[in-house]
Amino acid sequence: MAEAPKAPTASAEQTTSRPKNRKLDQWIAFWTVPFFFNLFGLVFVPLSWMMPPRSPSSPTPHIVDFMHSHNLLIACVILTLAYGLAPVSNACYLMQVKRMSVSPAFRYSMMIGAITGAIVGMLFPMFCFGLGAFRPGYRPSVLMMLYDFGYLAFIGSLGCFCVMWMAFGLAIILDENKILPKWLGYYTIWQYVTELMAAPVWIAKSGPFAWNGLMTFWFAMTLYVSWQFIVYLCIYKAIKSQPEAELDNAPPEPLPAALETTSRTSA
Amino acid sequence: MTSLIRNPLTIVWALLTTITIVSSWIALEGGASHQINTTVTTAVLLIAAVKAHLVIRHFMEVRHAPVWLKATTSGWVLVLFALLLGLYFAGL
Amino acid sequence: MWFFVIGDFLIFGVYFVGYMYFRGQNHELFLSSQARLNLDIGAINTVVLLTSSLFVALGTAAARAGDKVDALRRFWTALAFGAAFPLLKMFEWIPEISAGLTPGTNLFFMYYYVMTGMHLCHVLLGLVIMCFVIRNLKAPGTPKISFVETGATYWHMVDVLWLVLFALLYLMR
Amino acid sequence: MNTRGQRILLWTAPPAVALFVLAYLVFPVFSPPLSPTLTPDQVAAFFRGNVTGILGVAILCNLIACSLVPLFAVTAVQISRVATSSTVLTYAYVICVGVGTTAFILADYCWGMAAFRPDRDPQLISLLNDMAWFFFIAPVGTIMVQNLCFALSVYLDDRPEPIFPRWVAHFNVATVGLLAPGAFSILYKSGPLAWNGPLSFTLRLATFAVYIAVMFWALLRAVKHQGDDRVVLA
Repeated sequence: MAEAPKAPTASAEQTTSRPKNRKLDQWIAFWTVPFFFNLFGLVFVPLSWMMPPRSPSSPTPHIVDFMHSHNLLIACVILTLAYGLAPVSNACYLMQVKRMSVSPAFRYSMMIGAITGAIVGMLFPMFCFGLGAFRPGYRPSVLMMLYDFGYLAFIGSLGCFCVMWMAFGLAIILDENKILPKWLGYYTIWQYVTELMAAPVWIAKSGPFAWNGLMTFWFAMTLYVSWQFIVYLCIYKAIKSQPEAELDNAPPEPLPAALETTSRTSA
Repeated sequence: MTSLIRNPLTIVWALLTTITIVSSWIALEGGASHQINTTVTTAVLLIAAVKAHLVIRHFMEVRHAPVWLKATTSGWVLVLFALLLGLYFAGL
Repeated sequence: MWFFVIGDFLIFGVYFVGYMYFRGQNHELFLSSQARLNLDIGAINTVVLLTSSLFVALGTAAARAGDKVDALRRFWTALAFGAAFPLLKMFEWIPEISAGLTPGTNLFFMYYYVMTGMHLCHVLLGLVIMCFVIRNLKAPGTPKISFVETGATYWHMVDVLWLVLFALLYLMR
Repeated sequence: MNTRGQRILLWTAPPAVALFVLAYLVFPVFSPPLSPTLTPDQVAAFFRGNVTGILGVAILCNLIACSLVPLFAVTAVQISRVATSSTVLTYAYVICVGVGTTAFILADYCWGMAAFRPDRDPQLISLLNDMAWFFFIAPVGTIMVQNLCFALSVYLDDRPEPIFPRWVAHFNVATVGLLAPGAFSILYKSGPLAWNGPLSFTLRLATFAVYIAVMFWALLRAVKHQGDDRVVLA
């Protein structure tokens, strides 16, 4: 974006005073993200108490009781209605990666990671929890399996998110257009490395490496939530500072510049 | 070749290797029975702290770095090892 | 890169402190499990990494002085030592795993495999970075010293982390 | 840019729809839809009695599960054409399609799995059947967002001759409202919201059928008028 002529930025100043907001689509997509994450948090914590995760070694009657709680069904309904917003939040990241000077392969990797991640990390565990509560007649052994399946799929779904955040982090680091700050790329890399550290949840049934453990859940979650928050702020700044001339619907005057940048960013 | 041997980096390396061997020897001799041994633990942890500090200072060239970096890295070594030793003794 | 290094120090720091905390809860388990580790390979690996770090430091100094031939030779040596580390690690892990010592055995071995595994990932990434440093030095024209320094810093960080791991997992009683 | 490719992809939709209609009509589970109140033993007995039909449709659906994807892909291209500031809506649309299609495939798998070994423990057959219905009826979230993305792009289209007529956007918003009750099938075992009820089952499938038909027509029209208009690639 460095070579973009000065004229468009000047006209961008003028256009911002006009009532029409050219970035409306991006802003709408962006503001669904906090809505979604808040809803997500509310459903998981105070509504269903799915999170913080229950112990993998809790006694069978506790698990059966939990799997029968009606709130799990309500949580399931809210999430099935809202989980479509997760793709929108991912689309916001993708949009910024698209503006970077990196190959489209990065955003395609992220896109595929987002698709697989939404299924195994969200839809599937959600239904595992919902099924137990839906039909109370299941045997405890079946409920235990659903319980394990739900938590392991939710916390142990590593590969899809890893490839997604790896592509995101690398794209930020390799980018020459300075869309997002470089340190965010490094932060992303720690974030996904600690996410990888959740692998022991498949082995440990108690202690710091179980799925409710200090290391695999709390530590990873602290990093993740703070990371998500910071990424979110950075995306906000990135959308805000995107010059009008660079938009796909840029006003016709600086069209040559806009065309040139588009062809470069999607090379 | 002599310049390599007299190089301060090589001297640091020789020191690091020596104390590595010393700390292994301490663990082998003093800790052979695999019982709690505060002397061994204190010694090997302090040696590890010294080694970490040496690598950071000399190999990572923090010696010539700005003050904030010096402070952060030294602070990390200090706080980490203080916590480790503190937790070790607290858990006895 | 320093942002990354300090962050990594902090993350590993949390793991170290967590290890010490849980060790304090069950000293006997940790001590008896420790007895089954291979201290020899651990010590050799420490020296290997230290030596590799030395050559990286020497290579960086040579690159800075403009001596590309020396720098290359030293980085190749460092790479060779660095590559020995994962190999030795395999010689350590494979007998242990075949003896039934897996992350599921107990908390000590969980920590052992998670922390050494995480460190091994850093080593492998470091080796890749070192290859790029060598390519940078081989390219005609003046090499990018800042990139050489960044790679070197990363490699030394891997070294520092191993020094702490070695003391915590193999040596302390 | 030539739009022949897009037209070819679009015309793969009618045969796909025909196959889906065929699958729907011959699927024993759907005529009438299995009631959620059946006990595990009744469900197992039903699967034992209808192995051929269920397996046949499960295999067919396994083959054609993704056959509507080209239609959605052309939609994504047309969303990109609408001059919004970015392709954020296209991305969201594509991810939603991927997620939604996978949910359908999982539903199909569960039914197929239940019929594959119908002498399995009735509890497990019933579990697979429940899960299949969950995946089939409930996950409306992605298609809702998908249609909203499309509608939003149409609303934001400020060219003098919009790519899509406005009412297509209104229609898409309406489908969101009509599909939403499906999610509540998780809560009820009888009544209109249960998975075999008129709101969750009949309305949802009818809406979807009309939606595909309308989108097919609208896309054909949009592609026809595209001419040499270039698309910003996602």
